[in-house]
Amino acid sequence: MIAPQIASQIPLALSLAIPLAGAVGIIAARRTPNLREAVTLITAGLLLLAVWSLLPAVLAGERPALTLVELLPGVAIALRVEPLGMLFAAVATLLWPINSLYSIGYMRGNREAHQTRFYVCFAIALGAAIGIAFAANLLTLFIFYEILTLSTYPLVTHKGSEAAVRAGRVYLGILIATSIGLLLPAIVWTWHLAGHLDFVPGGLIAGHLDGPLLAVLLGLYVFGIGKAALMPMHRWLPAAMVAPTPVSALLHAVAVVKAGVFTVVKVLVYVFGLESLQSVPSAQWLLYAAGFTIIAASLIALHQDNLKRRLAYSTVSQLSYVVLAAAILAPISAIGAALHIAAHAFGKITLFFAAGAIYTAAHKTEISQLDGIGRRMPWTMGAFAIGALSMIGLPPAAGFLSKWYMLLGALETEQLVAVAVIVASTLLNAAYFVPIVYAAFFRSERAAAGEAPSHGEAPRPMVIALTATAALTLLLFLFPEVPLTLARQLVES
Amino acid sequence: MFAAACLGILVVMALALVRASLPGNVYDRILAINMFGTKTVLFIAAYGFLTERPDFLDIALTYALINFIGIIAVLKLVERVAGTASPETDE
Amino acid sequence: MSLVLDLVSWTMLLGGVFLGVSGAVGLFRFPDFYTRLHAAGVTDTLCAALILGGLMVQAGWSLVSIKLAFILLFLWYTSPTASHALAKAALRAGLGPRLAEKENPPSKS
Amino acid sequence: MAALGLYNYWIVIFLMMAGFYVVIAQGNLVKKIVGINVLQTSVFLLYISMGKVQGGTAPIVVAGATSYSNPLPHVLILTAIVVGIATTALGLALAIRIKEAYGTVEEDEIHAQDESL
Amino acid sequence: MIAAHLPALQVVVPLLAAPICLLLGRGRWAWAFATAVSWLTLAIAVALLSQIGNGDLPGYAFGDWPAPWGIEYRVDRLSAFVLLIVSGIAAAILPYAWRSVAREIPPEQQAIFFTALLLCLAGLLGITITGDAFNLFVLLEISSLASYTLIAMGRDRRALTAAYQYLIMGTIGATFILIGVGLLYMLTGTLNMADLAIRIAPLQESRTLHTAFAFLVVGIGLKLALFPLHLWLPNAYAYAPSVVTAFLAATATKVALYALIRFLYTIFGVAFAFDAMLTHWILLPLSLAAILSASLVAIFQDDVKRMLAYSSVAQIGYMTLGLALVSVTGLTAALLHLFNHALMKGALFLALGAVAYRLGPVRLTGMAGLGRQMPWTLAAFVVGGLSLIGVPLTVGFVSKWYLILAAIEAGWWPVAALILIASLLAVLYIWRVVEVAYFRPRPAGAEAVTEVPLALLAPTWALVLANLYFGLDTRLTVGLAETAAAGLFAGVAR
Amino acid sequence: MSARPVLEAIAKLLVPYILLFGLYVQFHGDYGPGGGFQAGVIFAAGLILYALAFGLDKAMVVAPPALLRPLSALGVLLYGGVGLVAMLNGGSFLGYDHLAADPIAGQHLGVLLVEFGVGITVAAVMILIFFAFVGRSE
Amino acid sequence: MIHLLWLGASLYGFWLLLSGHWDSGLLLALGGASTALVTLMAWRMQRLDALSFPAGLWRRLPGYWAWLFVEIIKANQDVVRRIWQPARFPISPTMAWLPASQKTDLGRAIYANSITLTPGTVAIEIDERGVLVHGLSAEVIADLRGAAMDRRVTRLEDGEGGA
Amino acid sequence: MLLTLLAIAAVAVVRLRDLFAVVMLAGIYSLITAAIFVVLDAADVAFTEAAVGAGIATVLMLATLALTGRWEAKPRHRPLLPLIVVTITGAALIWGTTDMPHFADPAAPIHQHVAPRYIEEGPKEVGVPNMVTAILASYRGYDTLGEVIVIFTAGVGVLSLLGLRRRRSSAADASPSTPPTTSEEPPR
Ligand code: NA
Ligand code: NA
Repeated sequence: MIAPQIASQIPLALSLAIPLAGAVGIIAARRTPNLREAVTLITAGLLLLAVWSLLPAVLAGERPALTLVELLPGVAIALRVEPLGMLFAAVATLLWPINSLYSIGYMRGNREAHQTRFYVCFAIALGAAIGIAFAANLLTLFIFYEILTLSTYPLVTHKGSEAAVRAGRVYLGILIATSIGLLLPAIVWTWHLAGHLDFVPGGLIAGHLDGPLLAVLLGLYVFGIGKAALMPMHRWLPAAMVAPTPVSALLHAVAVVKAGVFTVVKVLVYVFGLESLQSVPSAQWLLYAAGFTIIAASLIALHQDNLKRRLAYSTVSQLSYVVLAAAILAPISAIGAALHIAAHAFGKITLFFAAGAIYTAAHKTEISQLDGIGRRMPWTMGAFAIGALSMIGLPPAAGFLSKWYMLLGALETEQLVAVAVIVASTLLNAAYFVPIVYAAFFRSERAAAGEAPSHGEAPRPMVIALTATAALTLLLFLFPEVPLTLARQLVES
Repeated sequence: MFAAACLGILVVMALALVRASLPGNVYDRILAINMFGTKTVLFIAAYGFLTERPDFLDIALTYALINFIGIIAVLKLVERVAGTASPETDE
Repeated sequence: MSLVLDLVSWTMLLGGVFLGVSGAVGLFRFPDFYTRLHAAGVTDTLCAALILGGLMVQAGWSLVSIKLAFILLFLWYTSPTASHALAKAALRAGLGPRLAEKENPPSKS
Repeated sequence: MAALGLYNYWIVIFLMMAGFYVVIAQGNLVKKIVGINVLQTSVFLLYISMGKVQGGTAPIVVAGATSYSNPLPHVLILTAIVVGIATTALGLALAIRIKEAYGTVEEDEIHAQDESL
Repeated sequence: MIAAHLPALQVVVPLLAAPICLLLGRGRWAWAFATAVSWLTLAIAVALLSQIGNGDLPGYAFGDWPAPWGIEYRVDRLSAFVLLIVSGIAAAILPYAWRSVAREIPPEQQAIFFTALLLCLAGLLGITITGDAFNLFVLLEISSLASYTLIAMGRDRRALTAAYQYLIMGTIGATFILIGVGLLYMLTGTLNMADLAIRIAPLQESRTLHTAFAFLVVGIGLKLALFPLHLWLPNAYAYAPSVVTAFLAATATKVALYALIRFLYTIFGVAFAFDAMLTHWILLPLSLAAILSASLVAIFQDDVKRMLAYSSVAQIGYMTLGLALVSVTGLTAALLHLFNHALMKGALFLALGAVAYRLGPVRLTGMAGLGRQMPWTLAAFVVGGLSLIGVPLTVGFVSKWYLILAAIEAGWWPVAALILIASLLAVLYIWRVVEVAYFRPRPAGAEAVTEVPLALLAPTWALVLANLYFGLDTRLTVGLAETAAAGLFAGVAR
Repeated sequence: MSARPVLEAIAKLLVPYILLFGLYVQFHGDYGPGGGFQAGVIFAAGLILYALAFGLDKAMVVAPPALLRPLSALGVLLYGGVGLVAMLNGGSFLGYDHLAADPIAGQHLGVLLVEFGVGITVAAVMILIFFAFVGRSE
Repeated sequence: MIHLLWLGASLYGFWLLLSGHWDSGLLLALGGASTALVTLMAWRMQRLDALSFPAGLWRRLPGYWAWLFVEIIKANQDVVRRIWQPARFPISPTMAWLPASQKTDLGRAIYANSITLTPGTVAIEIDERGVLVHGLSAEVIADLRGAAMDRRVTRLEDGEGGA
Repeated sequence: MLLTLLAIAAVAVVRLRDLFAVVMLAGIYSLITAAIFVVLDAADVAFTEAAVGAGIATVLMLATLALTGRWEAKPRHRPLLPLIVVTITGAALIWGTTDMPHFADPAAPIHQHVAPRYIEEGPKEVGVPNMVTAILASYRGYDTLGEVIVIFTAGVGVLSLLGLRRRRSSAADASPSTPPTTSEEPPR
């Protein structure tokens, strides 16, 4: 029986080792850009293989595990693959090669500086995301969570301008402050209550704590996980919009915010346990907080003219769907939450890729400048439209699926507030996405004085990448078996 | 008797000390302090007899020595320090 | 015999103390530094001699007496040296004596 | 009676505090060292007072003595005196170097110079 | 045969090596000799630690005079632990001193420098190992006088005023300790710590004992730089030579804390120190004030060494906070942080010393763009900084973990929160350096700087790796700290 | 003619006796008040008097710093050496009983040597410190 | 050399008188060693200064002391009177240069110290021209002008009458 | 009586601003203390205090004053905080004395434990009539080694700070400084 366990441990270990090795390799190849980029792509590919090779076993019900080191009694750095983590890791590793391809086009197209640092940090960030996905306990999760924060800081401040540095401070300030100030005490408290930190199906602290204190602990966790961008901890996300587009893609789709909501769901499911939360009325506040964030962020998004900022507030709002779905506390809505992690990832990365492509090809950043651009950049704006559909939650995009499950859960548990939020926000989503698509395809171009628009599509790698992610959005809607299975395992276990 | 002598010497010491503590010029102080020192020597010697421990005389001898060296050092260095004016005169 | 010695020694001790007190009083009574110097330095010598002598009489012919003698000798060597150095330093520092009459100006010609 | 038995200690405490006051209240670096000396010397006095035994004599064997004062405080204070002079020497040496570097040994003036940097 | 004498040799070796070091005269030889001695000292500490595996060692009686009459050395888990820290830091720092001292100390003073360093080391080791209250005072003064000398050797003239200020406050502290020890002796007739513990027990109501206690705590508090008695520390650390800063920051206050623990737990006993004297109610606010105020002040320092010095004041607050929690966990946290902070501050100050080796006095602005030019040095600084913040995988995490746990155990939620807020402040001041060094370009016209020699990097990284190693493998430190803490609480440590 | 004839004459006369008195105090500490520390200070005081009377330069010829520096270390080493020898002879550090066949003789020898070590270091250091202070001011 | 031998002998005598432990071989030996050390140092000092002690000085000194002691007692009486009864015995501070006939520094030093030892007079300066003396009263200065002390000191110095 | 003298000297030290006088009075303070030590049977300590406190320390302080100047500046602010600190400290000590064994009480615990062996066995065990020497050099010989090291450390420290002046080639050091012209006392 030992053999299969070791067999699954090897890819598990590799999925941490590959990004690290990739980072080292990128540094080693820093003198020759072609080789460097090749290393990035190879690393991304290998990681994809390693992580996805775990998928069959997980689907079959196995839970590969690996303990790296035991820090303190009951506190180890250990990995354990469970369905939700598998889903997150699968999505992230799937998007990395695409994002890398896109990055290469973007970085070269815009002649960015510090490219080596960029790719190295990217690789480390991916490794950290995998670590978060596979963390077997809160401490391991916390460590990789912090590594992710630190490794993405140089990406956020990549431009090195004063504005970038200021944004970087906000980014780091909020994420570090919340994680150390709220999340860490929550973890220590948990350890104090339970004597260990391992994720346990049914809830690590189930039975150790109830009443208002439970709500307090919940608050520490949910607000402590700043990456989930629940208001008022969301400010870092719009601030980070100064970063290059591939970074935004990384933040919004591949790793960072996903890591945030993933952690929230994981904590709700494995630390508190949905059932034990249901028994505590005061834990209900989370639902309202998430609902408020969804609506408020959508309203703000409506008023943004800057495309990336609008996308950013859209993300804030969409993330809270995940939180909301989990906070409904019905198993079926938890499935929705898990699905939405994947759905939003594919949709939002498409949108960002499109925004970046517009910037690279047309040097446009504002929505009001986009009239008629769909005709010059049909692939880009087509993909954008698909992404927007997913955000709104319309078929045939993946977003529909996850919202559907959420709605089912809300109805099942008679959470009318949740129902109302979902419906209202869907309208709002439509209100801020549809006009963009409309303008791009159906308005005529407005030529600025003395400047004849002459651009076409963005560089080839970028277009390929955004087409691929748009396709994935559709594919996820059409073939949702794998994520659905994983999500079901999550609530059944 | 030794006690009376000790007491008498103490009185002298006290007077000298008071003189040294009063405002006045530095040489008067040195003078008083020198007197205090020699009287201390005598006090120790007499006190040794009072308590029947005449081996204290080594201490008395040391006092005399230290007193002398102290005064010489004071004078040697007062030459140099006397030159530094009082801050009040500067103002 | 011992009574005689005691009497002698006591007289000497008392005399010594008296001289000491006199010197101390002189410190207060005399008008300027140089005259006070006479009061102090002078009584130092005989005062010490009387007190230590009185003790010597008590100790008789012994090593203790010899040590007392050493102390006295030492004081007699050092005391005037100190007084002299003190006066010299005072004069050099510009502390002028208050004189009854100018017989011979203190400043070097 | 209690007051009488402790009177000595009270004077010693007064002296200690006089020295302590000089150390912490005076701005002249040399005078502070003097204060430390007074403080420490008074502490020595406290120790030696503890060692005194009524009717005892100096702890050196002598014919006819029946009771000696406690020699241990004496030993401790011998060591403490040495520590004291060591500190004094080092403190004064520092004061000299500070005077050479700043041209003053007054705390306020030194602070003023450092802050104007 | 040697094994039985190890407790004595632990101190006597560096103590007697110091005059030999002075005799050697030449800086190079003095360095080589001092380094060899420091390694030998570390070997002795390790040997003592391994001897202790089977329980406390018997006391070592100097001059063959049995305990209350003669002076004895006592090695238990706690003292062996601290001996290991002090000698380990010395052994790491002396190799570093080769290049650093050559740069910062004039040649004719180098032998004196190493002599003083050995004296300081011997004094600190002695304080740790001695079982005699007065002997502690003597050794404290040896280490203090040597520290004043070492600090005054800094190149900035403010080193002189810093040393002077330290001398004054240190001497007041030592005098208070002297008063305290004197009163204890007056009450009990003994100076031996174990004997004192026994004889103090029935005197709980004595006002004299209370006074002695107060003087000892304040006196040690001065040496410990316990807020608000810390005023000497920032300048002393900021202007001392690099090696000295690293050595003192990593050891001196730790040993003072050790002394405080000794007096509170071993001599006075938990019941008296906390239940009767309520020491924790004094320590608690002071510790929190130290942690917060010093961290805040650190953020606004432009001189990086001063910044770390203020951080030290804050870190001392963490340690005393551990004591103030009055629990086995709290004490464990204090002991852990005692060890861990030595490693992190040692590493940080060595890294900073390496920067100073190239740049001279280290201003924040002067570090712009250094991340590329001195990658190894700055990486060391970053890891040390992470440790200071308390990031997992570093030692800093381990001690903070226990500290927060102790606060939660005691139900003191606000305290736990304050600890974390202070950690955030640490993030801020460490981050300022990181941002400048890595994300600012080297100013135009600034001289090109290259990485420092291996002789400086290797010791720095040795400490950095220790930060990581003991952050991962906590068996030794947590094990020792927990058993020592439990022992102290049970009152059976000695 | 000397500028300070009185002081010089008196110093010249007294200094040898002061030095000898210091040594007397050194070696009679067993019997009466005194010992290495007091002796060292008195010995140093003698030389300080000499320096005050004749100047620092001459004093530095009589007691060369090049000699005092190693002496200050040697006193410590003598003290520690006695301790180590006792240790090598089977006692603990400073266990004088083991310095001679007869414990009392061993104690006596130990105390004598150790006090001598104290005296050497104290005298050497005190003179050095004085030289350093006065040297700075001249 | 002879002088050093004398010095050594007197130093050893000093040791014996201080010690009193004449039965302890160890202390006698240590005394010898100490004397040797101090004599060695005295020899080093000897080479540095110009002072020399006239050979016959020690022989003639006791007689001089006896005379001086009487002078001191007389003078003490005078000063004490002036302290306690200033009305009857007023002071009249006086300062004067007096000639000094001594040839050596040592002689002048003895003269100066004798003046100072004698109550009512203090020697302030001493150089080639003589001695600057401060007197408590004009009388004591006048007494000194009689030069009895000057002659005695000079005789002490060289064994002859002196000027 | 002697304690009263001490108090006079202490007050003078606090109040005077002529550092020269302060230093001399501090020397006197030591000397009086030493005399008290004699009265309290601490002959060895008196010996040392006189030689060190009154002798060496005073000489060093004077040598320092020669360089740093004689007058202390006028205090600029009211020393309120120091006064409070001193008062509290003093009060704590006074409070502590109220439970103290009385002065010179032979039954005090300090005389019951440890010390008797030094007094009774010391002369036999160590063979030295002076018990202070016996304890100093033998029973607590290790402390004394520490004491020597302390002195050694101070020597090392002072040398590092002040160094030693190179000897001048000409051995003439006889010239006293020129007579200064400034007045002796600060005008009141
Ligand atoms: Na006269
Ligand atoms: Na002695």
